[in-house]
Parts: sequence; structure tokens; C-alpha cells
Amino acid sequence: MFDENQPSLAANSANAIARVDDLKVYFNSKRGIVHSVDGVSFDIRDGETLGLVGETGCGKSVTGRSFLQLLPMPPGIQAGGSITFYPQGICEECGGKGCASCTGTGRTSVDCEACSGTGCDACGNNGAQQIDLLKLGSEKMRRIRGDRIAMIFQDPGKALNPSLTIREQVGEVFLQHRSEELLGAAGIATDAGGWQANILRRKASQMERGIEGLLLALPPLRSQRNKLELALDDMVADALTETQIANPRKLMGRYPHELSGGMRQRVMIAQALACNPDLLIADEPTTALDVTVQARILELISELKERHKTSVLYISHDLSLVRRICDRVAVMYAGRIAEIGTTEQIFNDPRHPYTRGLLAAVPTAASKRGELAAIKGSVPELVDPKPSCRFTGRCLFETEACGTFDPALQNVAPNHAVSCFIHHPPPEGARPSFDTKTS
Amino acid sequence: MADISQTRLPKSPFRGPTTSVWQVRVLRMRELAANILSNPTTVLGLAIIGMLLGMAIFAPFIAEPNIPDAYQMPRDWGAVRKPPGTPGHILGTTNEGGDVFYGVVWGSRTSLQLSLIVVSATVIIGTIVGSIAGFLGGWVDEVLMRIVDVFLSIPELIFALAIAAMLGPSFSNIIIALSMVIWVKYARIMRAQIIQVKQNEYIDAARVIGDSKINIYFRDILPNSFTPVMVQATLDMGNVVLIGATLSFIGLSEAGIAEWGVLVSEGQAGIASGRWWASTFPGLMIFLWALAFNLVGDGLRDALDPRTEGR
Amino acid sequence: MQLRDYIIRRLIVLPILIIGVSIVVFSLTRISGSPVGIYLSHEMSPAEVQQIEARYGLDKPLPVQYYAWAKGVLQGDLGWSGVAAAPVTEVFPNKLAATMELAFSAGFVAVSLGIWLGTFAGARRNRWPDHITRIVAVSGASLPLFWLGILLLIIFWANLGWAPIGRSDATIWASIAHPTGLYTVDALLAGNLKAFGDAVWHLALPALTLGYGATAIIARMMRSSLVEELQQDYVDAARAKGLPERLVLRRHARRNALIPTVTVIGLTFGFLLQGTITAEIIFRWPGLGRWMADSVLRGDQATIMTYVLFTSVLFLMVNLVVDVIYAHLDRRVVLGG
Amino acid sequence: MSAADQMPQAKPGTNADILLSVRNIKKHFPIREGALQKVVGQVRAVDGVSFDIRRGETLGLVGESGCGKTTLGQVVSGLRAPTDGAVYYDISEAQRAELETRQAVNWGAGHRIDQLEGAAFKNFRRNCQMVFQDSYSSLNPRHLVIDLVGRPLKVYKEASGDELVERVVALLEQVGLDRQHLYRYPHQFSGGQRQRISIARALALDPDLIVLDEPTSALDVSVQAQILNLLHDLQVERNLAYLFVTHDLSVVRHMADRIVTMYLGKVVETGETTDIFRQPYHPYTQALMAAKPDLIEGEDTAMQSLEGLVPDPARPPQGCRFHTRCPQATPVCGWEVDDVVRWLDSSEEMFDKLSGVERKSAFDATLTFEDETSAQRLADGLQSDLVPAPMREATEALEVSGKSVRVRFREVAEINLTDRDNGRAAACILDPNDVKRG
Repeated sequence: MFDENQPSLAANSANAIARVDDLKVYFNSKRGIVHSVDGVSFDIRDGETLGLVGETGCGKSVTGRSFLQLLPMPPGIQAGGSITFYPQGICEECGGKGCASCTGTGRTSVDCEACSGTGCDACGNNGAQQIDLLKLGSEKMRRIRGDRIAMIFQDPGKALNPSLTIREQVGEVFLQHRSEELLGAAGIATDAGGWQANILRRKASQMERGIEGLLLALPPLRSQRNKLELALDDMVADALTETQIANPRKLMGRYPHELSGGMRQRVMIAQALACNPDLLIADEPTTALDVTVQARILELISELKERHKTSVLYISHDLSLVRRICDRVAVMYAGRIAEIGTTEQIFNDPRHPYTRGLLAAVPTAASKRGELAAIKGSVPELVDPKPSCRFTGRCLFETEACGTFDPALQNVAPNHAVSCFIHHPPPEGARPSFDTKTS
Repeated sequence: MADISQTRLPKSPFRGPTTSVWQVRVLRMRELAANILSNPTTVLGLAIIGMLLGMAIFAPFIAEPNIPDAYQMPRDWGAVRKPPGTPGHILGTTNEGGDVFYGVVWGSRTSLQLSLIVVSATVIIGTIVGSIAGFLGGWVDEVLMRIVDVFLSIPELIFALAIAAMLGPSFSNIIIALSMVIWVKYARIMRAQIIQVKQNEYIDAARVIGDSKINIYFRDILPNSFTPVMVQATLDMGNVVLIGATLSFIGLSEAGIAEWGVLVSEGQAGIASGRWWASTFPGLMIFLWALAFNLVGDGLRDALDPRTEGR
Repeated sequence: MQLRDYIIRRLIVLPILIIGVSIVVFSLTRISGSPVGIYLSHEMSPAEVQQIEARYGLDKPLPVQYYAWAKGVLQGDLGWSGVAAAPVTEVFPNKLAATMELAFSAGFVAVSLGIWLGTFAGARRNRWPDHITRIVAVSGASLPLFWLGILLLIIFWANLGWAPIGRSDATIWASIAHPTGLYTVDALLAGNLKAFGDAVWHLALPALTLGYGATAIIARMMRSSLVEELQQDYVDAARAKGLPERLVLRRHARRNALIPTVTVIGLTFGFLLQGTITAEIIFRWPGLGRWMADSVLRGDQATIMTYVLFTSVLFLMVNLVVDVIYAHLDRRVVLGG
Repeated sequence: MSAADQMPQAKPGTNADILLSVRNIKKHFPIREGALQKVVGQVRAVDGVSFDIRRGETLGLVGESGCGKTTLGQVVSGLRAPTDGAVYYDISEAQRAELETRQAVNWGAGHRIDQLEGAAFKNFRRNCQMVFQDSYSSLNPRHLVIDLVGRPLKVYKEASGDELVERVVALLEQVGLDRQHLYRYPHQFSGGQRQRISIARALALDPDLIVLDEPTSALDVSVQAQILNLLHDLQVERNLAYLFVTHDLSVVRHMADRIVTMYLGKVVETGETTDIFRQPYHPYTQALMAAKPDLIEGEDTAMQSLEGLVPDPARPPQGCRFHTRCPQATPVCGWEVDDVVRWLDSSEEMFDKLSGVERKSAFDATLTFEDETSAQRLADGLQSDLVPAPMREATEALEVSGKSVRVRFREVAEINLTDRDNGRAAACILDPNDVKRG
């Protein structure tokens, strides 16, 4: 399926929906600068589910949030790197069903804005639009959020506003990104002039201001407003139905605290997939849920992902879930990618000592009591780290080079890259600049 | 956002090996002090408090005490209504020939007495009542809290004013009135804290060990509940003076006493004729006093906030 | 359903609290001996005094006395005000109108300004608007109200001559009818803009003085709860949906930040009520507060008791309303218990 | 080698080894409602649970959140008094025999832990300790490690001064910490280290039993492995018994000799861990396993979820409490009127039209609607695929008259735990071999 001679990081761009390149996110703290994410690179391929696994504090959530500029700055610092996003549209030939012209994905790339597809410097001469998410202005970012890239949060109890109904919250997505459709559904021409149409238009994109809300409730505009509301109701109900909520109309009038955890997460999913995004970032979507419902939620995500041809970045600490839902897996440790490869490679042929340790630490039927292979020590502080492998001190295969050089992520097999000196000895003659110990 | 704050492990602020409990306690206090002093507005507040306390302690050396009662304003009938800068009366005099400077200096002593007595009395009473209510719960709690609710239904200044009025106008009655009104605040804070602290698992852990209720109260509950009381006490060191001065201003102190509120009231008569100083300086002192303790109280609250502590 | 139960519960507790307050108020009068004074006026003969003592059972045990007094209060017999030289009930309404006009205009300023200032600062955390708000907040909590009033008088009345004292210009006051007793409202009802201007002009300084501290309290609360709300997950979730920052702030963060602020607004009402006492003294405002201050100095027990009882009941009612609003706003609130 | 082989003391059937017996424990919490906060019902957090813990064994207590396992752990450790039933500690052979025959016995003060006093209570306290889930909350933030770990020793006046310090150091070394950690505050440690401190504190009095309430669920896997290894080593060394409360089946499989599965306050299955994992006798245990298969062994098995919500513990379902969500339910599992109401609640608009339910029993009631169509729709619905087939089969009568519908289901007694082979027990009417695996 993939070109075997290409290193995984340079898969051709037609194949990728997003590419993270040397991402660095730091945080200011009293003790110094915390290197939460320190040079992370990977790509998310079209239509795949990429798992991002690691333990608490490894930087996986920070990476996920960077896609949507959702990190507070300050104290966060965007210290470098880029996240390139290749937005897509529904294939016009088949309407998203998948056909020959879109190679079955149901989606086609969007023409570059600068050259309308003829190829220019901005798009690396291939005509497809690419966006650097980290450098995007706030208005352009806003248009991508929830529409092209959506996110599901860890705790649906906290990620839903307690004082707005489900309808109001899910409806917001449509008001932000689908106001023209709403107007159309309500029978208001897009190009209609006059103050009434203007007010309605603002209403359809949540722009109405105090007094206008009052005007909308009065006779001349009232019937049209009601049509708009009904159209919105339909869209919200449809979105909720997608997530197999039995009685969406009834649920719409409720507040989040009136729903069970599983139900809330379904609402979050409905809200995230409402606009049919290209990429879904799922940040530990089942951690806050009971075991007996988590399989259902994961199933739902996989199912909807297939139906909508959405790519997923699945962030989790739970290896057994990742194994079941992901096509490829990236293992993060202390702000770096330790290993990346297909799910089979990671679980059946783990190369990085950390990945191996992590897998061995999970108690299974085969593991003998008292003899779990625990990784010794604990995660290092990420305040102003030295250039060295972050796993030093805990690694069973540590060499002298590990403490002084920084291993880079390099291929060990097609699609399988590891950053470890066991597989890639440090270059001969290379010396760390600060080095005092070795010579 | 939880993920971000946990990106690293807490690092020991203690350098080198520590060998005794006391050494750690001292280090901890030092760390806490450094934390508190890292806020410039807190330092400003502490500086003002230092100045005011210095004034109160060294009052006899700054302004020669009046004979026989130093807390009475000296009256210089030969120099009434003098503006600031008059020799011998650097801040001017009042309509009755009182030296404003003398009032400002000795007023700090009056205020210190007032705030110390009222705050310590109310903290003790409030802590005891709140502890009983929160620790025992049940009907004891119910009864005590209804009493507290009744007390809190009457706006505090109005309540204190009514009590002081019934007791008769005098400075010591102001102290009594304020104490009667303010303790409920501490009772309520303490009770709420205790109920909250009781839910922590370390209380259950102490019970599983088999420690006695008394020990659990003194070792686990009280030390972990007391922070908000301390913060409130600091704020009240200022507030009490503010309310006390208001009562004095209304006229519930003895006339002629060296107290800032009395002086503001005395100076009020002259403002129509342009004699601004007799009210302005004592009022400024009240403001500074309250401001200083408010700044320090806010600083303490931030420094001791469990959500920001240790980060 | 739950909300209704909560309101019922509060309504049951309310009379208990009022009775509690009345007992406290009644006990106060006992601190200074016989409460007979509250029913006496100077012209009464010893026989009349005795008659009154008998009527209110002042020779009987305390609970009986309390009962007689409370019964009197419920029937509208609040006693005789020595200061006003009239029954309390007669003087009360006019004074009340003056005080309420002052307190509510100060409250209106404080609530609108406080919420705006708090939002403005909270949304710009650690930038200059935030620092300014913090200065306003801390100074507002530390400024003695009476001193602030005097400073304003020194500047605007004594030196610049811009602001008046008192409640009105006597001739303009006399030129309109006073059906409500609220000067501004009466002037508007009469359609007399000159009178309205006079009312606002007289109201400005005292309301500003009174409102400053309350503004500070509200702004401080609003700021801190907004800062807290802005750190919640659902704010990020709203951003992730593509909401513009303005809507994230207005529709999500501010709305929830208002919930705890509402409680503080209720408590601020007590602050405003007690503040009217000194504000009225300084600005010669003919309201309840000044009457209370005079009564305190002259031992007018009937007025003091009425004033304390009345302000407490008012304070309780306002807080009841506030708590109901709070319970209504906060969908999560676990009621009762 | 099975887990049981490693622990020879933990063989079933030897009464002499029983350390602590839990008999018919109930813990109900009142629900208060209305303006006067009247008690309108009881949340049955734990509703009649019995089991024994043997010396040196690990008993796993598993279930979803809200099944009552944490409350039960608190009752066993003496933190909460049970509403009914008792926990017996340190009882003689004769008393045990009596207990076996009569289920609940009251010998007055002396052996029921909620009635222990004085020396007997102290003896129990010393022998039953607890480790909590949240190591932040369970360690007093103002105490140093020496205060925390040394506190039990001080309470029982076992040591003081230098001796106390040395005893604490010894304890710390047992849990993988050392002398340099003595004078530090809990917040200076990582989650795993704090849990070690908790364990050291629990060990201080050399107890027989430690209740472990989700001790590793707040930890990352690599740290969890460290703690699990430590717990095992300590158990072997000191012949400790553990009551291991957790929701994580992979952890309980690894650690427990025997397992007690709880659902809605009741035990649904008990038995040896290896047996249960080989073949669960209750569909709920089976569902728990399927919800999170083993990382290695279950590589190819699909994860499965349960449909529906956990019913309100204040109104537990009739028959088998699990029947509302059970994929293998039969007509005799306790279908009842509440199932109709639950079904109405999840279907569009019908619930709003419901104006009254008149119950003759839990199985027989008349439901009245605001209009006749709704009544007819309900009757049609109850005969269609929209409701589970066993529920349809369990319907004995369904009569529509105007706006009301009368339904009657087959009456079923509560399905209780029954003994099976090899010391196992399950509360399910299905033949064990019919409970499907995977």
C-alpha cells in the first residue's frame, strides 16, 4: 500500500491529510521552560486512524491541541515547527461515495488559493492547497475549527457548557459553518437585500445583537426566524441521529448534566462530526467513561470515520484500545516520538526499549504475578533538557552515547521508524557541543 | 488542560539532604515567605503596615503624650483652625485647636488596639463555634448555623451601630459591638472549611489507622482548614478599623479621643470654609491602614491557594 | 420541580430568620434597660406612661413583652420617634423613598459598571485593564466611604462649587407633585426636565460615593469568576467548534461567570444599605440613614429598632430573590441539604 | 502455573484460614426530596453481599462505577457502618460453624467490627488497613513522610524518637523508598511514589488484611506495574490478604486469587480467577471481559459493549438486576412494568403522553395515556421488535381499553447467588455452559 522505499515521514503529500514537522511547544513555568513537545514529526494519512500513545505528561495532548491553536499562549510558547494541513472537499463526481477519480476516498483535494491549482511556490507546485495551522490568522483558524478539523475532548462532562441545552450547543456548529444552508432551508435567498434579510443572515451565523433578537421575535420576521429555527432543529436532530441517539428531539431540550456519560460523549461526537470534517482529533475520548460503554463509543467513532471518510488522530494512554482502533501508532515519550509504525509493527515488532517496556508492563493472561516488567524510575522533568535520549536512566539498553547525543527518528523498516541508538548508532566523529564527559 | 500542568514531576526545593523535621519546617516557612514576597503589591502592603505599626509603637516619641490621658486630643485653644505647615502643628489644627498630627500618630495606637482585640476575639470564638458545628454536624450544626444565619441577616455596620448605640457611646463599646457582629463570619468560614476538609481521603486514612477524633481534628482537620481564616483575619485587621472609624465618625466614640474617625468627623465642619486638612489626613490614615491589610490579605490568599501552591 | 422545592424551602426558612432577627432586635433594647422609651413622647403625663407600660406589658416577663411588641409591629405600631417628634410609621415612608432612590441608583451604577469592568479585566488577564481594575477593586474595599464623600465635597462642592448638597433645590422640589417620593421618578412623571436634572445633579455625588465600593466588590468577583470560567474545558470546546472569541466570551464564559457574581450582588445590597448612613450624613440627604444616625446619638430606640428590623428584612428578601435567580441560572446546583 | 498454585494458603474450603467474613451486608443511602427534605427512597449501594477473605489471599472485587464496590470496601475496613448485616473478624471455629448455618448471627459486642470496642477494636484496626485510589487526597499535604508513615506507630505507642525514625526507614525501604525521603512533603513525590508512601503507612502496624481501593487506576501503566509487583512481593513476604477493589479486569486477573463481581449492589458471580476467566458463569462477567479484552490473548477478539443505561439503584430491577442490559436475557429473568416505563422514556414523545401508572405489583400495571393513539402505539410497540424478544415472551397479558393499557408480566422471584462447581457461585438462571464466550 505504501511506497516501501520512502521513509515514513516523506510519504507523498497526496497521501497525507496533515503533516507535523519538528513541532516544538514549550511552557513557561517558575522553574524554567518546560519542553512539553520537543521536535515531533509525523504525518496523518488520508483516511487512516493514527494513534498517539504515551503516558501522562508525554506531550500527546499538547500536540493534539496544537492543530487547532487551542493552547494558552502565554504561558505556552510556539517554539518552532509546522503543522501542514491539506484540506479536502467532497468529491464532486461521486458525492463522497468513492469513485475512480477520488481513488475511492470520496474526497478530493482543494485547489491552492494562490494559483487555483496550476501549481506555485505556496503549494509546492502540486496545486493542492496547504495550510500551516500554526501560522494561521485567528479568523481563518476559526473557519477551520469545527468545520475541517474537529475535536473530541476527554471528559464530556466538562467539555459541554452546563448552562446551554444540547440543541443550543450542537446548533452552534451549524450556525458557524452552515449558515447559508440554513438560510436556504428556511427559504431565504442568499442574495436577498434589505434590512430584514440582513438581520436574518446575522441570525443564521450567530451575529445578531441585543435589539435584533427582539425584532426577530416580532411578526414580520418571526415566521422566517421560526423556519430558520426549524431548519436548525432538523440539522441538529440529524447529527444526533448519526451517533445512534434513540430519541434526538427529546434529548435536544436537555442540559448536559441530565445525560449519562456515554450519552454526553455521543453528543460531543455528533457535534464534532456535524460538518463532516477532514480530520478528527480524539483526545482520550473514552477515558472518563465506564468500561462497558467505551467499546460502543470507539465503534461509533470508527463507523462514522468510515462513513464520512474522516481521518482520525486518536490520542490515548491505553494500549489495548489503540491496538484495536488504529491503523498506525506513534509512541510518544517525554515530548518526543520514540517510535512510529503500523499497529502490527508496533505491537508485534516493537523496536524502541520504551515501547517494549510499555507493552510488557500491561498485565495480561500470560504475565506472572510479581514479575510484570515495570519500567524503572519515573518520567524525567522536561525543564531545559540536555540534548540526550529522553529515556536515559530508565532504559535497559543504555549506552554511553545515549547520554550525550540525541537520537533522531529513522526508519528501520518500511513505515516503521524508531529514535534509538540500538538501531542507528550515532554518526562517527559527531560530538555534542556541550560535551565534557566523552572525548 | 490538566495534561499540560503535569508535564513534569514536582522537584524538591530543598537542596542537599535534610535531617530533621525542624530543618524542613524552617525551609518550608522560608519557601512560603519567598512565595509571599514575590508579589510586589504584598510587599507594598507589608511596608505600609510596618510604617503604621512603627508609628503606633513609637507614638510617645513621635508626638509627646498628652497629660493626663495620651488618648485624648491635646487642645491648643490659642491655635485653632491653623493650616498645615504652622510651626508646632505640622498638619494644622482643628476647629477646637486639636493638633491633627497628634491625632494621626496616636490614632494608629487606637486603631491597633481596636483591630487586635476584635480580630483575636472573633477568630477564637468563630473558630470554636464553626469547628463544633462542622465537626459534630447533625442538630448541633443545624442550631448553630441558624443562629449564625440570623446574625448574618443584619448588615454588619447597622448591627454594630445598633449594639453600640444601646451600650452607649464609647470606644470600648465599639470594640464590644464589633466583636459581637464579626465572629459569625469566622464561624461560617470555619464550618464550611471543615466540612470540605472532612471529605478528603486523608481523614478516612487517619480513621483507618485508628487515631482518635481529637487527634484527627487537631492534626488533620484544623491545620488544613485554617488558611482561609488566616486570610480573612488579615483582611479584617483592616476592615475592623474601617467600620470602627465609621462608627466613631457617626459619633459613637467619646468626643475628643485621638481616633481617626472622630477626627474626620470633627474636621467635616470646616470644609465649607476651605479647611480641608482636618478631615483629609486622618481619613488618609484609615485608607492606608485598610489598604495595607487588604493588599497583604489578597497576597496571602494567592500565595496560600492550594490550586497554585507548589507550582 | 427541584427549583420549586428550593423556593418553598427558602420561603419556610425566611419567617424563621425574620423572627430570629426580631428577637435579636428586641434583646438589643434590653441592653439599655426598660424599652418603655420607644413608646414615650415628651408631652406624656406619668399616668399616660403607666398606661403605656400596662398596654405593652412592660411589667410582665420578657417573652410576654416580646409578644406584645411583635404584635404591635405586625399591627403597624412601631412606636414613637423622639428625633422626628412623630410616630415612626408617619415619618418612615418619605425617608424610605429618599434612601431607596440613593441606594438603588448607586446599586444600578455598581452592578452595570462592576460587571462590565470585571469582564473587561478578566478577558484581558494580566494586561493593563486588568491591573487598573485590580487597583479600583482594592482601593474600593479600603476607602472609608465617609472620607471619600468628604474628599469629593472638598473638591466639587467647597472648592469648585459644581455639586450641591442635600436632596433637591427647595423651589424646584415644591414645583412638582411627589406621588412616589422618588424625586427622579416624580420629575419624569410630571414631565419636568428641569426637576429631573435637579434630581440627578443632587444624586450624582452621593450615588458615586456609595457606588464606588460596591462596584469594586462586583468587579473583583466578576473578574475572578470569568478568569476561572475561561480555563474550563467547554470554553476550549466552543473554540474548537469555530466560535469567534467574542461569542466564546459572551455566550459561554461570561454567562457562567455571572452565576457566582449574582450571589455577590445580593450581598452587596447590604453594603449599600449600611453605606447610606454615612453618605446621607455627609451629603445632608434626608433619608433613613441620617435619621438612624440622629436616633443613635439621641437614644431614639423606636427608630433604631424599626431601622434594624426593616433593613434586615429587606436584605433577606433581596437575597432570597438573588438565590432563586442563582438556582435558576445554575443548572448544576444541587439544591437543599 | 496458575495464581492459586503460588499461594498454597489460599486453597478453598479450609475454614481455619478465613480471616474475615462479610455476611449479608447492606448499605443504603437515603434520598431526600422536596422542600422538607423528606426521605423518599433509598439508594441501595450495597444490597446484601456475603463473602469470606482468607489469610494470605487476594480477593478481587470488580464492577462498573456505581456498583457499590467502593462502599463495600469502606464497610469492610470499618469506615462506614452497614445498614444491615455484619462483618465478622477473628471468630472461633464454633462460631464459624454457627455462621455457616444461620447467615447472620449476633453474638453481641466482640466480633462484629461495627460493634467492636476498646482493645478488640484496636486489634481489628491494627489488622485491617486501607490504601486509597487518590494518593493526593489520601496523604495529608501538611505532613512529612515521617509523620505520615510513623503516625500509626505513634497512635499505638509502638515507637518514638530514634526508634520511630528507624522503623519508618525500614518501612520505606520495604516499599522502595529510603531514608532521604523521610523529611519531604507528599507533593514532592510522583503519583507512584505517593502510592508507595500510602502502602508503607498501611504496613506500619503489620496488618493481616489491606483493602486496596483502586490503588493503581490513577497511575500510568509502567508505574502501575511497579506497584503491582511491590504489592505481590509484600504479600508473599508477610502473608497479607488483600481485598483488591478495581474496575480493571486485566489488573484483577493478574492479582486476584478469587474474584467477586458486583452489579448494582449485588454479587453476580464469585469463584477462582482462573476458572472465571476460563468460563464466566454470568453474562455480566462475560460482558466485562469482552469490554476490554486482554492485550495479547484477546488480540483478535472484538471489543463489545453493553447497551442501555445502568438502572437507578434506588429502584433495582426485579428478578436478575442485569436483565435490562443482558444480551442473553430469557423470559424468566424478571421483566416488569419498569421495563415498559424505561422503554417509553427512550422512545419519541410517548413518555410525555403518559399520564399515570397504576401498579398492582411490579409485574402488573395499568398505564394511562392522554390519548388513545398513544395507548395503541404502546401496545403495538410491546408486540414488535422494538422491545427485546424475551420481554415480549414474558408478557402474559396486554389489554388496550381506550386510553389505558394493562400489561402483566410473568412473576419472577429474585434471582440469587447459587453454588456451582469448584466453589463457584453465580446469580444467573442460565446453564453455565450456555453463557457465551466472546
